[in-house]
Amino acid sequence: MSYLRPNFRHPAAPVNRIGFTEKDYEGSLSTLCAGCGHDSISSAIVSACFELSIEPHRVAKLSGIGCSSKTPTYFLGNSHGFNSVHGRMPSVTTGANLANRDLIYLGVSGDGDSASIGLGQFAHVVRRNLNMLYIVENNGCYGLTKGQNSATTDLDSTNKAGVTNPFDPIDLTNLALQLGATFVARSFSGDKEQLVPLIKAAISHRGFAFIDVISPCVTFNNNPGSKKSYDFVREHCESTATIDFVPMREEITTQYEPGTTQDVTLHDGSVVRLQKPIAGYRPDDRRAALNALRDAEENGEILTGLLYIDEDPNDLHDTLNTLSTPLNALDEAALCPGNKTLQSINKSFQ
Amino acid sequence: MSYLRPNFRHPAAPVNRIGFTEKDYEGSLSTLCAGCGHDSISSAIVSACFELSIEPHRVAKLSGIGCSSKTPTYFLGNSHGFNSVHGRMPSVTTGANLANRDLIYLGVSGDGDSASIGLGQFAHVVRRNLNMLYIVENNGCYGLTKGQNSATTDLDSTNKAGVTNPFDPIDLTNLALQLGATFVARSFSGDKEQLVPLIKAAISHRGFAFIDVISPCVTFNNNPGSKKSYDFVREHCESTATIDFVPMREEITTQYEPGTTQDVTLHDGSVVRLQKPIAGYRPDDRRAALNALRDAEENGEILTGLLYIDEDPNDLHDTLNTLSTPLNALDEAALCPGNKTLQSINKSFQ
Amino acid sequence: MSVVSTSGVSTSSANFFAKTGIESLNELVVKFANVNGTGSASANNLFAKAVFRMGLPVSPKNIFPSNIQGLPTWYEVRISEKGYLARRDGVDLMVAVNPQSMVKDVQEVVSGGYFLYDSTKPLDLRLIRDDVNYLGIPLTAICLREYKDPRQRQLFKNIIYVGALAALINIEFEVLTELIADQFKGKDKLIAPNVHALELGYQYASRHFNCPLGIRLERRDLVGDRILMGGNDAAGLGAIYAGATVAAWYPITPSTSVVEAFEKYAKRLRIDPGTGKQKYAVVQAEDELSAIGMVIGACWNGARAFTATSGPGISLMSEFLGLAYFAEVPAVLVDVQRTGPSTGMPTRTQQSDLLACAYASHGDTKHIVLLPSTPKECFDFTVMAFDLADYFQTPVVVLSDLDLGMNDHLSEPLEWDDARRYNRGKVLNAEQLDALTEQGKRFGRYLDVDDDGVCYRTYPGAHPNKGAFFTRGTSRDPYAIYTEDGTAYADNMDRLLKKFETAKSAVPAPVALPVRGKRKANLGIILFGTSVFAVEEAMDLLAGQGVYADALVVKAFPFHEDVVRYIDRHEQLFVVEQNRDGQLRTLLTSELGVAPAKLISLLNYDGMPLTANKVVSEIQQCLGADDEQSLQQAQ
Amino acid sequence: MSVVSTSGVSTSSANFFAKTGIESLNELVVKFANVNGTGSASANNLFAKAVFRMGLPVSPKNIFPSNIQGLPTWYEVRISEKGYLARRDGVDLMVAVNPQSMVKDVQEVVSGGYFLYDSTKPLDLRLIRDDVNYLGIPLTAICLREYKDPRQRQLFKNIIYVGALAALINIEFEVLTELIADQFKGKDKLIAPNVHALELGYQYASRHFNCPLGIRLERRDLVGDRILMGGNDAAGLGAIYAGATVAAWYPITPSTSVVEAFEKYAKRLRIDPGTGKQKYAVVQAEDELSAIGMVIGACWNGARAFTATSGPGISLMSEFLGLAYFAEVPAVLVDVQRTGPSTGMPTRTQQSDLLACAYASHGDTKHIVLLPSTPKECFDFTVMAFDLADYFQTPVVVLSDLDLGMNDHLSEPLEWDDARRYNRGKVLNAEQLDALTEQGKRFGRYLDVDDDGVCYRTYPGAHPNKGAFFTRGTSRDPYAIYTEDGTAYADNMDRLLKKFETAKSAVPAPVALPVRGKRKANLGIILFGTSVFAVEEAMDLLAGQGVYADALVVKAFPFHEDVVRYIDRHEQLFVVEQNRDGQLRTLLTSELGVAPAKLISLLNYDGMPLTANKVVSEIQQCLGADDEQSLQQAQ
Ligand SMILES: Cc1ncc(C[n+]2csc(CCOP(=O)(O)OP(=O)(O)O)c2C)c(N)n1
Ligand SMILES: Cc1ncc(C[n+]2csc(CCOP(=O)(O)OP(=O)(O)O)c2C)c(N)n1
Ligand code: SF4
Ligand code: SF4
Ligand SMILES: [Mg+2]
Ligand SMILES: [Mg+2]
Repeated sequence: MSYLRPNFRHPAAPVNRIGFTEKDYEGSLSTLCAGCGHDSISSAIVSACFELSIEPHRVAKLSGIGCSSKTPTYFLGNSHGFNSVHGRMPSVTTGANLANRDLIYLGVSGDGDSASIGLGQFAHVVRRNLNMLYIVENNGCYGLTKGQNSATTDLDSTNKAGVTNPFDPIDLTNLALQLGATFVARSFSGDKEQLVPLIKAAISHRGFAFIDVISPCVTFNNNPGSKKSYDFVREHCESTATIDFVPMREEITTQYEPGTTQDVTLHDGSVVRLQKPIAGYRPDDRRAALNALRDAEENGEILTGLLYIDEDPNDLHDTLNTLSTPLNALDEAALCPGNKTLQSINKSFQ
Repeated sequence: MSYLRPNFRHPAAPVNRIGFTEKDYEGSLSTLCAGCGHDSISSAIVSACFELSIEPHRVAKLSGIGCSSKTPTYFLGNSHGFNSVHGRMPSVTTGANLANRDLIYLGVSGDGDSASIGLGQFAHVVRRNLNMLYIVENNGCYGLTKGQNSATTDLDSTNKAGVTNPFDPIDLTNLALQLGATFVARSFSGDKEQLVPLIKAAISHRGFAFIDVISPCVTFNNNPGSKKSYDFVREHCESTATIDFVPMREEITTQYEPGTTQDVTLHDGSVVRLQKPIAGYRPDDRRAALNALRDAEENGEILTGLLYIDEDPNDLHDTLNTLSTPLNALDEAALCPGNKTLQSINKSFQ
Repeated sequence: MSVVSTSGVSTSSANFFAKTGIESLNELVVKFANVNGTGSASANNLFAKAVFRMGLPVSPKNIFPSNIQGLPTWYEVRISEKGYLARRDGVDLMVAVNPQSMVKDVQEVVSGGYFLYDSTKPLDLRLIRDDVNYLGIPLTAICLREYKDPRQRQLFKNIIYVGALAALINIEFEVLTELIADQFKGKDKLIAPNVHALELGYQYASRHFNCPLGIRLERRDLVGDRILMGGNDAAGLGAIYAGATVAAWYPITPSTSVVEAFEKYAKRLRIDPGTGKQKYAVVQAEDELSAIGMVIGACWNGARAFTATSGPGISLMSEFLGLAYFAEVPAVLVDVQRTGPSTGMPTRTQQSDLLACAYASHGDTKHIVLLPSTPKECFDFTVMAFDLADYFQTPVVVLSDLDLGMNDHLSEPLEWDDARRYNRGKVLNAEQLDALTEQGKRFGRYLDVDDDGVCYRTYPGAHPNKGAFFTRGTSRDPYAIYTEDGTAYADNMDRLLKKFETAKSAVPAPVALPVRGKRKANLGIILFGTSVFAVEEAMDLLAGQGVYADALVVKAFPFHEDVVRYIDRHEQLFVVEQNRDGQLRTLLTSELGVAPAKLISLLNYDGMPLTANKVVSEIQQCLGADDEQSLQQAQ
Repeated sequence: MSVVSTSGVSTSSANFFAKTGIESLNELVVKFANVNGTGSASANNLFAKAVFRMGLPVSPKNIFPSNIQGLPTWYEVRISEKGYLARRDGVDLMVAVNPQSMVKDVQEVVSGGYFLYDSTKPLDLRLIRDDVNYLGIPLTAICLREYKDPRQRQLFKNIIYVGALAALINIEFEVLTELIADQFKGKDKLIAPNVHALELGYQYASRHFNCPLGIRLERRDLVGDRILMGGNDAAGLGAIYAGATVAAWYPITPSTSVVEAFEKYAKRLRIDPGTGKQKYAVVQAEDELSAIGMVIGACWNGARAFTATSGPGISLMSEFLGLAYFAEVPAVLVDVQRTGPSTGMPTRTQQSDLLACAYASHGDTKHIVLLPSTPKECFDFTVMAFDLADYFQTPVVVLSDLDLGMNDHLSEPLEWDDARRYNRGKVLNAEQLDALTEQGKRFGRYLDVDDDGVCYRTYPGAHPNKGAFFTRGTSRDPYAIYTEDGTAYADNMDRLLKKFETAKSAVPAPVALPVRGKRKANLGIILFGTSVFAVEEAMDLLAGQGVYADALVVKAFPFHEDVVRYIDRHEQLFVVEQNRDGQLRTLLTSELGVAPAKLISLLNYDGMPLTANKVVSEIQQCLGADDEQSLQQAQ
C-alpha cells in the first residue's frame, strides 16, 4: 500500500486559477505495490488536472480491469468513475461521451486490457476519433493476475515465473498512428517533467489522444536473467513455489533533455533506453512519426514524447453531427414527437 | 445462384501431377449472387490447389460468418470444412493447426468478419505467425446482412441504403505488416492471372500468409452517387422500401501488367484503380512495403501483388517447439505418464 | 371437366382444372413461391396490403432463406374474415413462379386448391396432381413481349401475377391502383408502368379463366383503424417516443430493422430545426460486446440508450449484462429471436432466448424481460422498457421474435398520451444533493433508503463536490466503496433480490383470454409472445370440440402476481412455447415454485410460426378420448 | 493470574493471560493475519504441512485480497482429529502480525483463546479483551537483531512465528526441520538460515510462556496415505493423464493455476526424450473467446484440448459453447468458480456458475457439467471429462470453485489404472470408411446409426475421398448438408436431446452419505462440490441433537437416475448450495420435475466456505421446535 502524498493539507498550499489545491485532485489511498509505476502516473494526472484548473467533477474516469484500471480510484476523488470489464473501457467511454459531450473523458487501461482482450475496441475507438484521453499504463505484463506476459512484453524477455516471451511485442503507438489517431504520445511513468505536460496537452486536444506510458511493474518485471539476478529472497520464494513476497520498492524517476537518450535501470536491474525526439522534431507528419518510431526501434530505443498531433480534427460528435447540447440534457419536449405525429404514422401503415 | 463451372466432366480433362482433374477440387453449387466476386476467388482457389497438385483431403477449410465465409462449401468438396462463428475463424484455425501441423490450413473471412468483430483475433493470429493462408474477401460491406458499411468501406462512399461512411477505412495489409506478418499480398477477385499465383505462393509459404482480395459485392456496392446512378429499377425498389431486387450480373475480370495501374469499373459504375508494383519491387523489406502502401494510398491507388515475404520465418510450432508428429496422432503410450509416476507425485503432496 | 388454356402464347399440357375446385369466401391462404432477389417482395406486399384495404384481416408471413439472391423464398398470406391471424397449414392458392421449389410447392396445395404457374414453358409432368386446379399464365412470355430491359422484365413479372390474382380472387382493382399511386407518390413516372403491368395480368386472367374462382374475396369492414405493421418498426419507433438518444448496434438478422427504423424516424423527427443537428446518435459498433458497452456507458451518463440484437448477440453481451445487473446501470435491449442454438436458422423464428435473457451472465443474476405479442406491444413495451430500466437501474430486454419483428401484423393503432412524462427513476440533482447535506445526511449510492431495494444515483458532473461515486463490477458497500467483506456483499445481493421483487408490480400484467361461450373453463393455457395468434384460434376450435379452455398471455419476467393467481386457479395447465426445452415452464417452476407436474409443455420449435392445428391436436392427444368425455360431462 | 511477559526485548502492557485459557487436544483453529506480499504464504504452508505430517487431518484456507501487495490476508487452519475439514467459526489461536486488521482479528478469537502478536511495539489498548490470552513476541526486534538485509528481516519474521508455534502448541520440531530440508533440497544454503529462524521463535516462546499451551497437538496416525493438495493442481494433472495435448487459456483468478500446473507437469512428463520437443502446446490466448475457439478447433481436429477459466470467462465463451453444442464438437472446460456476478469478489469462493454452465448460450442448449468435491475428484473428473467430451461430441465443464481449486485439501491419493485406454468415441478411420462403402452404406455425420443420439465423426484428412464433411453452427441434415427445412432441424434437435439422455448413465453417479448410527433418516440433504465438508460435519452435529439425516452429493448434470431415486425416497429435502438463487434446485425442478415445495434451499453466498454451524442452525430453524419433537418421537 503506498500513498500518493502525505494526507495532511498544508495551510498555505498553492491554489490554481479556480481556487483548488492539488490535494483537491487526489483520490483515495492507492492499494498498489509500493513503487508501482502506475502510482506515478496517477500523481502526474493529479498535477496535470490541477495545473489546467479543471473542475474535478467535469471529468469522468473510466477503466477496464487490472492494477492499472484500479488507479482511477486513486485520483480525482470528486469525479465519477467507472471501472468496467476487462478490455471494454473504450466502448463504455464511447457511450458515455455520446450521452454528454461536455465532460472530459479520461480512460485508463493496461497493456493486457488494451493490447490483448481489448485490441479490437482500442482500434475502433481510435478510428472513431472519440474525444477522450486514453492512457495505457504499460508494464509489459499482467500485473493483477501475477505477472503473465502480455502482448507488449519484449521479445525473449523472461518474467518472474521464468516464462520467456517468444512473440514480437505490439507497439500501441504505432497501431494508433496507423489507425488515424489524432494525438499520439509516449512517456515514462517516472518522468513527470515529460508526462505532466503531455497529459495536459492530451486533455486539451479535441479528439482522440493516446498516451502509452511505460510503467514498470516492480513486482513481476523481475527478470532473473538480469545482472542483479542472484537473489536470496527470490530463490527462497521459488523453492517454496510461492510468489507472495514483494519487497518494498522506491518509485523510479528520471529526467533528461530533448534529443538525448537516457538509460533507466528498473528494479530488477534490466535497463530501458528512452529517447526524446530532437528539438526540431515536427509532430504533424504521421508518416514521419511512423518512420521515427521504426528508427528508434531498430536502435533498441523507445521513442518518447509527443509523436503526432492533428491540431483540429473531427471528433465523433462532428462526424455524427450531433446537437451541441448534451444528449442527456434533452427532455420530453425536445425528444418526443407526440401523439399527433404518431397518428399520421399510423396512417402510413393503413 | 451461380455455378463455378458447368457440371459435366470432360473425358479428356487435364490431370495434375497426382492425377486429379480441376473438377476434383470443386465444391457444391455456390448460392451467392450471380457475379459475386467471392465466386471468382473460389475458382482461383480451385485452380491454385489443382496446379499445386495438393491432395484435397490434406486441406482444412475454415471460416467465420458472412457471404465470404460461406464460400468454403463451394470449393474443395473433399476437404473437411468448419464454418465457425462470426469473427472467430483465427482462433479455431489456431487450435486446429496445433492439433495437426501436417494439414494445409485455408482460412476464408470477410472484411466485416476480420476488420470489425474479428480484428482482435486477426491481429493475434498474425502475431503468432500461425502456418496458414488467411484470405479476406474484401467487398467493403456486410453482404450477408444486406450491405451495411464495414471497417474497410471507403471514406465518404455511400452504400445502397444511402448511408455515407464517415470513417477512414482500415487497411488490413497495412495492419498485417505492422504486426509482423511474414507473407502479405493483395489482389482483385477478377484478376486470376495475379490471384492464382499469389494463392499458390501463400500456400507454399511456411508461416502466416495473408491475402486481401478486393471482391466486389454486386448487390450492395451499388453507389447511387456513381454516374450510372439513375436507375429505374433502383428507384422502384427504393420507393417500395424493399431491397430484394438483385439484377443478374457478370463477374468482373481484369488483367494488366506489372508496374502499371488499371481502372476497374464496378457494377455500379464506380471505379477502383489497381496498381501492380514495378518489376523491380523487392518484397523482402517490410518498411519499404509499408511506404509503398502509403504512396499508393496517397495517389488514390490500391497497391496489389505480393507486398512482403519473409522467406523462412518461425511458425507457431517452431516457437512452441512442438513435436514433428501431429499432436492428434499421439496415443496413451506417448501421452500418459502412468501410475508409477503418479504415485511419486502423490509423495510430493505428503 | 378439364379446360385447356387458350393462351395465345403457349399451351401447357398441364393447364386443366380438377373435378372440384374448393369454394371459400374471405377465408383462404395464398402462398407465393419466388426466387429471392427477383423483386417479388414489393409485389407480394402490394397483394397483402390490397386485401387489408378491402377491410379484411390479413396476416402475411415471409419465409426467406439466409442468402441474398437465387434461393427459394415464400410469402404466405392468410386472409380470414373470422379474424384468425395465425399461420394455417395447407395452401388454397399457390402462386408458383420458382421452378426450383415447384415439386415441394404443389404438394402443399389443399385438395381442390389452385396452382398458378408460369406457362411459358410446359409444366413438368411430375407436378401434376389430379385434385389440383392449374392456372397457367405465360408470365415470362408476356414480359418478353412487353419490356426491353431484362431487369424490368424480371421486376414486372411479379406485378403481372398480382394483376392476375385481382381477377382470379376478386381484389378490387382500384384498391391496387390507389396503392401504386401512394407508393410512388413523387416518382410519378413509375406509376403508369406498374398499373400497366397489373392490367396485363388482370386481362390475361379474365380472358383465360372463369373469374373469380370459387375462392374469392369481398370487401368487409373488419379492420377498422387497425394498422398493418412489423414489430421491428414499432420497436424502433417506441425508442423514438421513449426519448432514446443513443443507439449502438451490430447488424444481425432479424433485429437489424429495429435500429434502421429508429434511424429512419430519427432523421424525420429528431433533427433540431434551428441547427439541423441530430438530437440522437446511432453508432454501428464493431461487434455486440462494443454495442452493449456503449449502451451501458450512455445510460450510466444519463442518456437513454438501447441496442437491438438476436441470439448470438445476447451470448456475446452476457458478460456486460452481468456488469449492468451488479453495478446497477440501466440498459435497454431488443432481442428479436431467431432459431437457435448457435447460428441455427437465422431466417426462422423461435422463442428460445428466454432463459438466456432472464439469467444472462455468470453468478446469480436475474433480468427484467418484457414479452410483446403484437406491434403495438412492441411499441408500448419498448417505451416501458426505458422507464423500467431507469427506475430499476438494470438491463431490460424486450423479447420479440422474427415472426413478430419482420412480418407485417394486423395491430391496434399506436397511441401516445401527450401528458405522459418519462420516469427517469431515482436520480439526485445538485439541489437535492445539497438538501441532503443540509439534512446532515450522507449520500450513499447503494443505500436502500426507501426499503424497496432501489437506491438513488447521480449523473457524472451533477455537483462540484457532492454525489460523485465509483461504479464497478466488484463488490462494494452502500457508499460505493470497494469491499471484500462477506456481509456487505451478501446484504447487497439480498437488496438486488428485493429490487427484483419490487419490479414484479411494475412490469406489465398478463392478459387473460376468456373461455369461449359463457362456459366454465376446464383447462388453462399459459403462453407468451407470438403464440397468442394460434392459441386464440385453437380455443375456438377446441370449444367446437367441447373442450373449453381459458388462457393467460404472460407479458413479463419477473412474473406479475396475476400469473400466480391464474396458475392457482387451475389444476392442469398447458404451457405453449416455441422452443424445445420449455423455457417458460422452467422459469415458472423455479421462480414461482409451481409443481412441474401441473404444467404440460406444448412445444413448437421447427422455426415456423405456431399453427392452431398443432395446439388443438397436441391438447386433444394429451387429454385422450376418455378425458375428453369426462370433460364434456363436466359441462 | 496475569503473567507479565519477561521478554528481554520489549514489555507490552497487554501481554497477560486471561483467567482461563481454553483446553483442546488436536481440535483447533489457528489463523494467521498477514499483509500480502510479505512472504507469509510459504511460512504458513510450512505450518499446515507440519500438522499434516504429524498424522493429523488439517484443512487450511487462504483468505486473500484481490491485490498484490500491502492488504490484509489471512490463512485459517483447521486441525481436527475427528477428521472435520470444513471451515469452523471462531479462532482458538490468532497469529496477528498485521496491524491493519488487528481490531477485527482480536474479535474473532473465542473466549479463552490465544492472540499472538508482535510485541516490538506495545499493544494498542483497544485490542485488549479480558477473556483472551495475549502472547507477545517481539518479532521485528528479533529480526532487526538477527538480519542485515531488510528483505530477509521481513521474510524470516514469518518463519520465526512458526518456530514459536512449534513450542506453543507442540509441533514436533524435527517435522519442521525435515520439511525445510525437503523444500530446499538442492538449495542447501537456504536450509540453515530457515532452521535458525525456526529456532529463534521456538526458543523465545519456550522461554517466555509455559509451553505447550492448553491447546496443543499430539501425533496421530489419521491421514494414512492421503495427500494435501489443491484442486487446481489435481485438475491440471488430470489433463496430463487424460492425454490433453492442447491447452488454450486466458489468465483469471482462481483458475490460472490449473493451466500452470498442466504446463509444469508437461515440462516434466511430456518432453519427447529423443528430440527434446514438446508433446503438448500451451497457448496464452488474447482473451477467453479466443481460448475456447482454439480448444474447439483442436478438438474438431482430433486432439484433446481444454481451457480453464472462471465466471467472466464462461460468459464470454457462451457463444462458442452454443456452437460446440450444436455443431457437436468436443471441448473440456475447467470453471473454477469465484464470487459473482460480474467481477464480484474475485478472491472469494461461490457455486454460482452452475446455471450459466448447464444452459450456456442462447437457444435450446444443455451442457454436461461435472461436480468434483475433492482434489482426487478434480483429477478423476477432469480425466473423465475428456472421455465424455469425445464420446458425446459436446463441451464438458468441470465445475470446481476457488476453495477447492486454490486451497490445499486432504484427499485420497491419486490413482491411475495403467490398463485404462482413452475413449475417443465414435470416430471412423480410413479403413472403417472404406468398409462402410463396401457395405454400400453412405457416411452421414449426423446419422443416428446406433439410436443413442450419438453419431459418427471423422477427423480432417482421414481419407482421400471419403468422410469429409462441413461443420457449421447452422442447421444441417444427417449428411451435414446445410438445410432450412423445419423437420430436419427439429429432428436434429430431438436427437441432441436423446444424446443428452444417453449421457445420464455415463456421467458419475451421485455419492450417498449414510445416516449416522444405524437410524432411519428423517430428512434428506442434496448438495454438490465443496459443501460436502460442512454437511458431513453437520450430519454428526444434527444426529447429536436427535435429527437424523442422510445426504446425496450430486456429481454431474445431467442428473444420474440415482438422484431421482434418492429424491423419491424422501418427502422433504434440503438443497445445500453456495449461491443466492438456488441454482441446483432450479435444475432439479426443471429437469426432473421435482415439486419445488419438496426442496428447501439452504444457501450460503457470502464468499466464505460453508460451515457446519450454518447448516445445522438453518436446518434446526426450519424444522422448528415442534417438528424436532415429532422427529425425535419418530425414532
Ligand atoms: C474477462 C476477464 N478475463 C480475465 C480477467 C482476469 N484479469 C484481471 S486483470 C487482468 C490483466 C491485467 O493486465 P493489464 O491490463 O496489463 O493491467 P496491469 O495489472 O498489468 O496493470 C486479467 C487477465 C478478468 N478480470 N476478466
Ligand atoms: C455474433 C454475430 N453477430 C452478427 C451476425 C450477423 N452477420 C452475419 S454475416 C455478418 C457480416 C458479414 O460481413 P463480411 O464478413 O464482410 O462478409 P460478406 O457477407 O460481406 O462477404 C454479420 C454481421 C452473426 N452471424 N453473428
Ligand atoms: S503487481 Fe505490478 S502493476 Fe500491479 S500494483 Fe504491483 S507493481 Fe503495480
Ligand atoms: S450480397 Fe454481395 S457479397 Fe453477398 S453474395 Fe451477393 S454479391 Fe456476394
Ligand atoms: Mg500490464
Ligand atoms: Mg464484406
